[in-house]
Amino acid sequence: MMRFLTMGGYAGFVWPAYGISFAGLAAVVVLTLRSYTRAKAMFAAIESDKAK
Amino acid sequence: MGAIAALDVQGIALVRGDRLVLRDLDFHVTAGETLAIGGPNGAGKTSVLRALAGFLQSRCGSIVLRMADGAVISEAEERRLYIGWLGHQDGVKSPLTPLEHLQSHARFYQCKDDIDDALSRTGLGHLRDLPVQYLSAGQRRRLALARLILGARPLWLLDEPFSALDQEGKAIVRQLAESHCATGGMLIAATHEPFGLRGATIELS
Amino acid sequence: MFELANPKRFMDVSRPALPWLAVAAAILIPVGLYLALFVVPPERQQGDTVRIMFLHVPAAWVAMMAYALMAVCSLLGLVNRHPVADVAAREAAPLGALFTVLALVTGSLWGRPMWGAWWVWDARLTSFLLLLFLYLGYIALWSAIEDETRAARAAAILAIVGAVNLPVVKFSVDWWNTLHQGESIFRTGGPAIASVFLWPLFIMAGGYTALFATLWIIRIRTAILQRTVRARLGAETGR
Amino acid sequence: MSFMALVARDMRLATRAGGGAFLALAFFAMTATLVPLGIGAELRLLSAVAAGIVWVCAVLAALLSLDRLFQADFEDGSLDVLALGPLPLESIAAAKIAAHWLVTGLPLTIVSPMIALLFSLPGRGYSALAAALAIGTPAVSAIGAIGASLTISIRRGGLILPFIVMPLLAPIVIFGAGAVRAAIDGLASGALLFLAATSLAAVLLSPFAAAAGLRLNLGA
Repeated sequence: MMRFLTMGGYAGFVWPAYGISFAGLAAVVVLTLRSYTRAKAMFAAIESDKAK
Repeated sequence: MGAIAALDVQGIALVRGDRLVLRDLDFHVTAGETLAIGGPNGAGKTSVLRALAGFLQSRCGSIVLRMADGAVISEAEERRLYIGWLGHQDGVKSPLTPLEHLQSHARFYQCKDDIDDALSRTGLGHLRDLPVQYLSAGQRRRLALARLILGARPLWLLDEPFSALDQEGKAIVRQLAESHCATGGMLIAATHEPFGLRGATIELS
Repeated sequence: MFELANPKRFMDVSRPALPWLAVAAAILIPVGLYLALFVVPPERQQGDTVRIMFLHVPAAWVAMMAYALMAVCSLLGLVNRHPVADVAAREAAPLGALFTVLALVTGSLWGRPMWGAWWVWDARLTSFLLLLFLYLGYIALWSAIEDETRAARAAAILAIVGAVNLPVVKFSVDWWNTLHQGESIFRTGGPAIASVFLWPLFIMAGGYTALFATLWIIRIRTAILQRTVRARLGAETGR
Repeated sequence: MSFMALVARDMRLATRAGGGAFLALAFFAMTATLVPLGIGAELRLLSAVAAGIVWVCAVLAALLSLDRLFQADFEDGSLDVLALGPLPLESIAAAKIAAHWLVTGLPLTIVSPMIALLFSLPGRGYSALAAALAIGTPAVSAIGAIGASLTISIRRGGLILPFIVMPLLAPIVIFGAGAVRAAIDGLASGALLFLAATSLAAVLLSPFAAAAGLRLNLGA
């Protein structure tokens, strides 16, 4: 297990690479989904207004 | 360049930016006549002129120029060589003099360069060598008019030709329009002031 | 507002595709990560730093693919003025830029132990830096022009000119790099690496591609919804 | 004929008071003199970076005066008159690129050996520098013109123009500076040939992209 964590001495490079990649992708997924749901909500609001 | 006979515009729809400016516009102008396009600001007067000039493409409908010899021109690329343009702005450069403007225009348009005639007919003879930056707005407008005459194009498209002109200047415009139409030319203008010549007017809502 | 061409067809077609792509990404990426971190042995020369390759190569691949898609959509948008193509090109750019940044960061981290420096003007990294500037230039041009249709067509021309130029840029950077021949960890001659590394690489690349496709379609749908809402509001207020 | 008339007009406008011509030269000389102030006066170091520095300063100087290439005519309405002339938009773009090169690229090339003197460029480098700049600066005007046509409607287009064309100019700088260094080291590196090929392609293709940019702005 220890060998896994130290990554053969390169932990300082492997883990940041994975961390940054994960953070970057997670951020864009969250942002994209949030704006998508917000747009859908506004669209639904407009639709219901029109329906009334 | 052959003489023009008529201009047929059928069912054009114009979009500028994301805005539908106008749709289903039809009109017909024959040689020797004028067409005045009226309407409030933003009604699309300038857009119609820019569509005729080929700058703005209409999504539908057709713009057809019929020649005296029966030929038919429907492509904007070809039609542009028959068009004399007087835009909303004068298109003049401050550091150059009227003489330099007209000389380079004559060489660029490859037309006869009887510059003195153009200058005298627009009352700019005495300002021939004065850089444009010292000219008044009315005088710059007349320089644009002089360039229009020099180009000797049969189909004139004028955007507010009377703007920035005093009474004398307006008289010059009417005189030029009259002689232009008398020689078989055609004139379409976005304006509210009548030319007092044979022709129609349309109002854009 | 004049609804140029109703993008309804795209909305109908893309709706069923979304879950499949999302599931593909959600499966491929974790599997790829597991293989990359636990199964793959350390490489002879590079040791464990080779595990960064499974992040760098897929990100670089998606970064290039996104620009190609952007250029194709730009061409479609320019030639037959299809508004969905404009929106698709516009929404691909930020994603492409992000994957380019990820490629640059992971590339720099991967090379650091051997080069002894955080940034080395290695041919591949330099090409991706220039690609990033192409993306940022494209995005800047979009935001600088107010009128949306004019912005769309100006950006489309830039994307196409950029795409035509990319091979020349790539060639000139490679040629330039041969002058200061640093040992490049990125073998240009294709993956001459053991097959045990290949499979996780393909899986990760597939996962990244599926993720990109999912996000791209969601962003296009969002943009279309926003544009429709804006149009409705605009119509009501008689703008 | 029309092409020469437009080139002559643009050159006259550029060289008249307020024209962009001499600004580019002044910018070139100014940035080139700033560099040693930053790097230090150590001649051996300066001569090593001379080729690259002179090239980068020349490219920036050329880009500086490009944002008004089409914008000036677009804003005052003369582009409409030009577009209705006998020349198609592609030739108009080509004529403006030629005029811009004659007014900025060419003077930069002529002045460059003197500027390189400030960096004590090795002897063999001067002719190579002038040759490389003469071949490369037309491409800078051409590619920059594409950027200029796309940023016509942006008020402060001058700032974004270098930014969007910078990646496209990388090959020109790489091969241009590379050719000079190769001449200094006496290596036959073919850089000049690559530069010529890239520059020729840029000069031939750019008018079409620039014309597309003009067309979209005329119709907006």
